[in-house]
Amino acid sequence: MTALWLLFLSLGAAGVALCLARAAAGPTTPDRVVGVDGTVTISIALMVLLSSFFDRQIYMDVALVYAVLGFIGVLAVARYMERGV
Amino acid sequence: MIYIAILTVAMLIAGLAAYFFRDLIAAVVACAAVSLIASVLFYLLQAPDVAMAEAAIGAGLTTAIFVIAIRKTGRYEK
Amino acid sequence: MYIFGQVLIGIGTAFLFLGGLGIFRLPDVYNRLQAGTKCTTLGAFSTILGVGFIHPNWMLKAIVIAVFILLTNPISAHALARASYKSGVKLWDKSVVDRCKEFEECQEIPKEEEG
Amino acid sequence: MRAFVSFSVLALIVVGLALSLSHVPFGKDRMQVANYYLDHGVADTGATNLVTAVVLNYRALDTLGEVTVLFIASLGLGVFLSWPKKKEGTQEEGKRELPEASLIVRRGSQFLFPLIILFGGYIFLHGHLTPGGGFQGGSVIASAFLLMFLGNNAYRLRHTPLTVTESLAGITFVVVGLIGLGVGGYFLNNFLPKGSMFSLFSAGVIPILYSAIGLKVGAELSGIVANMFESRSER
Repeated sequence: MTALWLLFLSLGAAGVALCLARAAAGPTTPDRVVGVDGTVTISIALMVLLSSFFDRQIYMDVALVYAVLGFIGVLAVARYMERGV
Repeated sequence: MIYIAILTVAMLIAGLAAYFFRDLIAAVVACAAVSLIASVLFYLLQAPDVAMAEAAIGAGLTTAIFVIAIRKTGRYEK
Repeated sequence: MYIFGQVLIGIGTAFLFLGGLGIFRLPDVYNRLQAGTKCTTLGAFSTILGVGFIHPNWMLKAIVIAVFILLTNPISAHALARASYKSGVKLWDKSVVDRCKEFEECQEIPKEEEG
Repeated sequence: MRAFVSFSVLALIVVGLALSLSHVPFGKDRMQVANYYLDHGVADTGATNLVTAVVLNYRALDTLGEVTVLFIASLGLGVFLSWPKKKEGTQEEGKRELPEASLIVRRGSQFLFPLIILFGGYIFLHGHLTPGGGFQGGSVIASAFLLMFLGNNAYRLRHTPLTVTESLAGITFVVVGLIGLGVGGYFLNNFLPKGSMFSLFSAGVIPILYSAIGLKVGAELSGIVANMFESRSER
């Protein structure tokens, strides 16, 4: 059973690593933003999964904060790039 | 435990990237990545209060304030 | 219920991994955005609902998180795609169709006829 | 040359930290105060979240200091950004038309704004039960105003209600502390009943204090965001 959970967590962590690699390597700035945005979304799912792993419901609140606020930074950079801020 | 070590190294790399980028918008994105990884680290070390504060401030407010400051000065570092 | 939740989590994490792979491997910004939005949204949605099925008491908070992801992710992806198109990021060489350019050309034709 | 100097300073700091930290025993339990809080915290304060118990009961005076620091920072930024401009003409030239955000961003920000405000209120009202509290809830509320500024170019925030909210919240904090001084003999004494655990109205004065801090921090950070955005088009 624990092996299955480790498999799930490792799959998610591999996704985070690939997104961070794109954020480090991306040729243009939007590429980096896409990488960080993907990292945020995958991290939310991993946080919820880890709160199930630790068996603490209150840890889901951090994931909730990221789900609510994670897009505002991306929106700010996007509005800068279309000269809108 | 190994995840914590890997995340710390990734955070160091992101911080160094924020130092070396000439394009300041890319540096802001690197700062956002540092904040995200710090929040995940606090979460893994079982400090949800600190992780939540880092998430609430680092996700939106600092990025936007940096972006407005760059808008008022200039995008590329000389 | 427990098995169903685990199946959902398995599907979700597989999609999360595929989304990360797509962000890393696809050729230009717009393709990467497609992978980074659709795949990771579905993956996160499925994973969170799976956790909600495993612990039925947590279902309400899980649904709230999933709904917020569903509301906020498309907004940021749309804004980013529009901004990168406007700031002049090129499409991939082998891209077949550019609807945004076609739309602008359509907007221009009636003006010429009127003038 | 500058890079060399900065790297040598960084290396000095790293070596000093490593040398000073190498004497500390790693992983041993030397935290007597923390152990006291862990053992007696819930019984003393009635707050299930021990961080809240420390921040608002054992160390509440420090929290008042933190809020004051944030207030001074907000005040300084406001004074700095509303500095009188040098010439009238250049200001008019510097202003140019900002492109409006797309329909999805505009409607999405207007739809999400009340939900995010509600979520911030949830965070600071449940500060004694779940992770989070006044500072986090205030930042979430300020992020909601930031979202409105990002999505709508014509959006303006009136500063008078913000100032009134901030002042009232600060006064509430101090008045609750003074009532504690009058009733129990020391500043910020918990004079309300602790109530039953895991319910919203428990832990005495902690929900009132955290609501005051949440409103105050939210108003201050919203004021900072509004100042930054209103001075953006003048270069």
